[in-house]
Amino acid sequence: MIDKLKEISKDQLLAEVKKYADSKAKFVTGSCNDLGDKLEVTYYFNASPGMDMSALRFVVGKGEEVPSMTGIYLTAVLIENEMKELFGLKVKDLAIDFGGHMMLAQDSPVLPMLKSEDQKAAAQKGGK
Amino acid sequence: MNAWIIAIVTVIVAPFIGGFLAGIDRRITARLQGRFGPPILQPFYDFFKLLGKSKIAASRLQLMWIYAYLVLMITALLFLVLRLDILLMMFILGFAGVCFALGGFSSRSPYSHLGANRELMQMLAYEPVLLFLALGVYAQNGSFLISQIYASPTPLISRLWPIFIALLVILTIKLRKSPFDLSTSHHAHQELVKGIMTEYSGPYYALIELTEWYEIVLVLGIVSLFVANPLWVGIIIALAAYVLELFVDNITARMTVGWMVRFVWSVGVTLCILNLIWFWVFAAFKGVS
Amino acid sequence: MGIIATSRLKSPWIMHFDNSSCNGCDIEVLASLTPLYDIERFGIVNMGNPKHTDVLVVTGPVNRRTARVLKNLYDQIADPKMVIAVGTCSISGGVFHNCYNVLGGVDKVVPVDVYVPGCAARPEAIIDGVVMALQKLAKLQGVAL
Amino acid sequence: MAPRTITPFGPQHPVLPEPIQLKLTLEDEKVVDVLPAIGYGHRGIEKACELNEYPKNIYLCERICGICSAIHGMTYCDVVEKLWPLEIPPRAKYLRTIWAEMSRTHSHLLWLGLAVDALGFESMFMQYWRIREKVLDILEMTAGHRVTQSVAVVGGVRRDIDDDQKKHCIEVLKDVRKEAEALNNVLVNDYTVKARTVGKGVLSYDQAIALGCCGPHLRASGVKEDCRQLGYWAYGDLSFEPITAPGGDTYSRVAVRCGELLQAIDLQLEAFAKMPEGDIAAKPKGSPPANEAATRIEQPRGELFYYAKGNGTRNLERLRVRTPTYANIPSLLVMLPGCEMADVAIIVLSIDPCISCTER
Amino acid sequence: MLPYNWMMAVAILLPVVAAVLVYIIRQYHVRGVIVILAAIALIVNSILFLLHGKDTFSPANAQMWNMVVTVLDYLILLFYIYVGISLKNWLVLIFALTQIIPLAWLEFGMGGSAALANVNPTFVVDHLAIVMTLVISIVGSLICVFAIRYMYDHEHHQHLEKSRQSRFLFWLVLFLGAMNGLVFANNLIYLYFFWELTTLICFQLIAHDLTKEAIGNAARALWMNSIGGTALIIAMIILFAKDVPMSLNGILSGGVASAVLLLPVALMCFTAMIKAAQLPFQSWLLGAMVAPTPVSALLHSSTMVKAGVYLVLRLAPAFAGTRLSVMIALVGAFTFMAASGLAISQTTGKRVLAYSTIANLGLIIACAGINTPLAITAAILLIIFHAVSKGLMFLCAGTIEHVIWSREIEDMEGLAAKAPMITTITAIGMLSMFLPPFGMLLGKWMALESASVIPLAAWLFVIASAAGIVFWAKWLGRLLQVLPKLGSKIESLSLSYTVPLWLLVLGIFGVGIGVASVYTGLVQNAVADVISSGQALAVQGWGLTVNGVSAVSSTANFAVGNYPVWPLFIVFAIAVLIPFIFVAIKPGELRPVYMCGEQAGGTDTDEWYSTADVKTKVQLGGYYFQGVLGEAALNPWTYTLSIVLMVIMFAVALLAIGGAL
Repeated sequence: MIDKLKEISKDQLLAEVKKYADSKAKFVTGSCNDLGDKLEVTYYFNASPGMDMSALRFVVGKGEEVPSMTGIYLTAVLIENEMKELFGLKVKDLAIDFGGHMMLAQDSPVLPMLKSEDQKAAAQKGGK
Repeated sequence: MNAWIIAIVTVIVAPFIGGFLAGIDRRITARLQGRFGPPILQPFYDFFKLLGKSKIAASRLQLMWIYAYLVLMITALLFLVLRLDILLMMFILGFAGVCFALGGFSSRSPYSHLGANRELMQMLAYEPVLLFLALGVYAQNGSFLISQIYASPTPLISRLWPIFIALLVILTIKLRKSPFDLSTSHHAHQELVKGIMTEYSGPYYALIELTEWYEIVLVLGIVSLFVANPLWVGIIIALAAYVLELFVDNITARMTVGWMVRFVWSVGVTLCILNLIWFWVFAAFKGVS
Repeated sequence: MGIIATSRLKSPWIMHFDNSSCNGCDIEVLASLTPLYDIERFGIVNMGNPKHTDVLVVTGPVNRRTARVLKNLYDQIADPKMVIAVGTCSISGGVFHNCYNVLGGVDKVVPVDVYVPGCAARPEAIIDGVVMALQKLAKLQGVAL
Repeated sequence: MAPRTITPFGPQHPVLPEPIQLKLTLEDEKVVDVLPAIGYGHRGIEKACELNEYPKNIYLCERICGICSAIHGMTYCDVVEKLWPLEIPPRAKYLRTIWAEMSRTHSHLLWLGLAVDALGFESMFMQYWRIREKVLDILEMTAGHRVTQSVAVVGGVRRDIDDDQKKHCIEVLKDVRKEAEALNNVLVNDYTVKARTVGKGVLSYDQAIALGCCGPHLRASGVKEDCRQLGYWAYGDLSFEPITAPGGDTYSRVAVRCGELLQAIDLQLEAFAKMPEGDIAAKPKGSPPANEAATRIEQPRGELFYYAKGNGTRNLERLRVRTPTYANIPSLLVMLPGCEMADVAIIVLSIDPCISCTER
Repeated sequence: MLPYNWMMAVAILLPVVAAVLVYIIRQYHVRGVIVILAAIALIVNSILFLLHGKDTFSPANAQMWNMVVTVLDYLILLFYIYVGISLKNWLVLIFALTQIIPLAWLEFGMGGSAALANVNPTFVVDHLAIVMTLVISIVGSLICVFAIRYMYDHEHHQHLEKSRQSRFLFWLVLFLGAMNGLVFANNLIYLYFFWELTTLICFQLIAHDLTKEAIGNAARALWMNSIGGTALIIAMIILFAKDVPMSLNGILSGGVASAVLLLPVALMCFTAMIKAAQLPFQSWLLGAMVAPTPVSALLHSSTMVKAGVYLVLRLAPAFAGTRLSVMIALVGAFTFMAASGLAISQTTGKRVLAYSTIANLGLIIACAGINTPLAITAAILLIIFHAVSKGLMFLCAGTIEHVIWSREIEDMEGLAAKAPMITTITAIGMLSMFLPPFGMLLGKWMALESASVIPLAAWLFVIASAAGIVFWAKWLGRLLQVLPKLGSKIESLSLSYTVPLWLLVLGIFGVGIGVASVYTGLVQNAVADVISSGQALAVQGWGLTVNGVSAVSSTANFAVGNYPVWPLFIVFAIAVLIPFIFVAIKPGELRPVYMCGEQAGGTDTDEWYSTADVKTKVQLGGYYFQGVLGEAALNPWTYTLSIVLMVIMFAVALLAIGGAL
């Protein structure tokens, strides 16, 4: 269970993030999960100063474009680039775009964090 | 004929003295840092090892400047031991520095380029003090010839002690010691890697080491001029100054180029000018009375 | 040549390059400079610049980006040169052997003379590695260490 | 416009122990623009963690970073324990706290050494690392290894500290504290160090929050924020108050870490005194359930964030690690422009970068 | 040997004839031949002057020549008024009127024309004048030869429809005649005429390209030098009022005793300082940089500005031992320091050269102010060395400009690969400007050794000298910065470029190595013409020795300093020339430079992998410190201080008069 998790749609994202920015919250990080045909993106924020963390979550299809929050929180540039190159999340209007080669070199595997068939099968088996 | 013998002996013996001093430097530094340190002869091992490395260069022109650096440094040292004109010696030392900087400029390496620029800033800082020293020598002896310093019964330090202090400040720059190890440093943990020496490797780097040994002897020789009569006192003072520099090296962080120029110009140059003003006023009074 | 060969054994300057290691071995390489181990006793100095290096000390597994850097640095070192792979990862990839961005050990990219195992390799082992490299060099040159 | 220099700084650079590159644009000596390039330390550990069974991941996570390796291991265990959830025994909490603070002690000594070395203050670097060896010795004595301690297991810790060891540890820690205090006094009062750090790389209170900084870096900008305030493990029982400094400059960051170094030793001494007897580990039952959890632990460099998702198998569905350096790197974009080339090294080091952490 | 009046005619009138010819004949080759022939004639003629030695000359029909000079004077001034009105530049107009009205008043109101007509001799050719005419004829002529091809390329690059090369060469060649006249003139009205003629030609040459900037800068040069002209006329009025003979000889024979003379002398020195672009009047010379490079070369090396230092040197006996002398030394020394400091922040090659010229002229004027035999020797040697080196430097700058079509120092990066020959020549020129064993350094060394008379000047020298090293070495480094693969193909340049260049290089080495002969054969006599007391420099063995009186021992012939000329050249050969020939060209094993392990490719690339594996070109900018040393930052200070110094200079002259009365 993630505490104080708010599920939103990707269109609400910027408005919600703006609220955090207005309340001077700190951006903690984001994470991405491969749900098969969809990607689940979660952003974590912290009400600074203090240790009160809350989260925003949205789920998008693998081909869908997602707005970038780097216009509001520049610091999200690393995580958004990372999700873009490791998961194939289509983030548009990035403040600094590393063009898919922030972490990965030219000859690295493409979208390496997506689940392989083996992994999917193993997870299915465990679920049962 | 005598001058030839002195010159040849100097060219042969000076690097041994310089290398030996460098070895002592490393040992004392290590002890100051709570370490045991390398053998005293370590600089010589380094030197010969470098001679045996393959000859790699980043640019053909850079080699020429490093030879020039060595030759001019030896020339400056010969001016000292042959007791010639001290002002001209400072100019030749300046030429040597320019050659070193040009060596740094002559490859398209950002680090050696930045180091060379810093070397020029260092020259901007120390060159006035060296020239003021020459003017001070003239103010006291009425001559720019080093032979007159040896002939004079009054040691320079008795009336030129402010310039002596300024010289100690720039000694730190010349010996490339902290806080002024800016254009390059003896241990490559600075922001410019090895600075101006970054692109020199193998035998060419050995040439720089050799030049530095000559330079150590030269700058300590300049320090020893302050008590040239008897010379052994001057040599002791020079060695003491060397050890002092080692201590300063170990109790300070590296400063920035801008700070160095401001410091040397405000403290060093002011001391020199005050010293010369004192001579001037003194001469004026003597003229009146 | 004799004095040069002897001097080579007494003055190995090292450069450390961290491929994509976990920092464990890197810090141990640095630690070997410090008072307790004092690597400079053997004339070993950390130069940090390939142009002044005799012994390249490599830590960590080679990943797809550092492979290029490692090759470049190795090419800039003047002969004779030795390479020491410090730590399990730099020998074989270690725990990272099956990570997608890891190529494997250092010897996939540059020839390695001495392997120093350990996770992380201890400073004593690193110093020992350098000495072994020197022994190898001495053998090649046919002089006694 | 004055002519400019554009130069790489890294990946191999003597002041950077780890591979990261900064593309610097200089005007004279002044930095006018900077663009960090990362990816030299990316291995793909998050993916590897999905492929391994969950107990094995401890060893992998410990090798995310070799400096705070013990804390990575413990944080991983902590987040996996939260999936069940699984409560660990009180003594294990204290032991984890002690090892975490011991790691912090050696890490801060290491950083102080590297920082003064970047300032060209070699003799002080040697002194900090000399006393660091003493801390490494007690780490080795208690955990079995100087660097990768491997003390955590899911459910508690792997080994205990007995009374003899405890006595020795306390002795050494007191000794280290005395020496560190003396060195810190020299460091924060030294003219040259002050000249090089005061007012360099300033990050204001608001900027620090807006850029999502964390750890000593954040606290040096005056933000009182420390994960240990959450009271995880034994921190709730210990008298802990975050150390902050108002300046937001490099000097403040040095001062905060000097303070935290002593504080870490104090916390260990306090924890040794309060440590209860009892078991050191609880046994986890079965596989981590299909649940998700996030945890935040204060690492020497700042807030370490772990997110784990289980799927009922012995493999984790997803493990996400966000290390403090990952959060602190963007602040370089603010701190570096306008500084001098000479200050680049110390400003970069002032966030205490751990690239292998960042890129996993 | 030619009769003396023919020699005078060749020196002054031949350039006029040649100028008219090149103006009429519009064929490139014929015009070139005329320029070359005139150049040869002038050079030979100047050597004849040297052989002939000291003499005086008055033209046969003095009446007619006086009339011609007077008419031309007023024509020039009327032209200034025309320029002022047509450009709507009121400064030009005002300072033209301040010349023409007092001049008319002096000649016709006060009746000065009779006194001026009675001056005998009209021309005095002493050794100082011979030195000057040698410099003007040799260096100046080489620059004219260079200009033949330069202007062709210049216009080719500009895509001009109608060639204006004839007009350019007309003024350029005419300049040499005006300068020769100026240095020979003894009669003050002749001096004034040639003085104004150089100002006029300078205006025409700066404005040559007819851009807005060129015309504006030309106008500035005009009004600034008109201030000088005004001061000269006022000086003449005062002299006339005091019944001093209206000639340089008259002023000098008055001697130091008559303190009344100090004010006109100060005014004439002021005139000279404006012409020598001393602070705060440096901006006209900096503005002159917009002109085609041969103009700069001519203005900076052998003509125009040298007229200024010549006049100060010429007047040196008139102010010897006074406080005015001290002030002149300080104005010069201050200019030397400030201009050297400002040069550090300059990004354009020609502006660096301009500041360096201003600085060196300051040094020469300071030497004249120091006014000891050694200092005067230094000044005259510096005039020679500076003319050769700076002439070469500007020709190099022009050639480089035509190779890369840019004047920016940063663009000269890697020139050694593109154009090895011109780079080598430029490097020699630069080395000769500030390093031993070359003449400029010898001059600086002598200046410092003599400066102890005025300690403040010596301190300014020291600081300037340090700044000089920085800006020269910085630029030189930029030129030599190359990729490992050095271009082996030597560029082909027109003979019109290369012949003057190589001759000047030869000149640098020639006067450098043979400085002892130059001194004994030429400079020694010139010094004796200026200052008769004592001989400070002696040729001894392979070097030069400075003699003086010791404070320590009372030996009569006591050495103050020693400059081993030939040993230094041998060292230079060992250090730079021999390695350049053998080592630097010998192929070594080349490896790419250190770029933190990210260099992209082999030795022939200067790219590196940056963020996201993108290839990025390394860019290497120099240090300029425009925030600290830039014109915007320093000028308020330098202007204030230099104006204060000038005011004090006049104040001491007036006080001296007060004391005398």
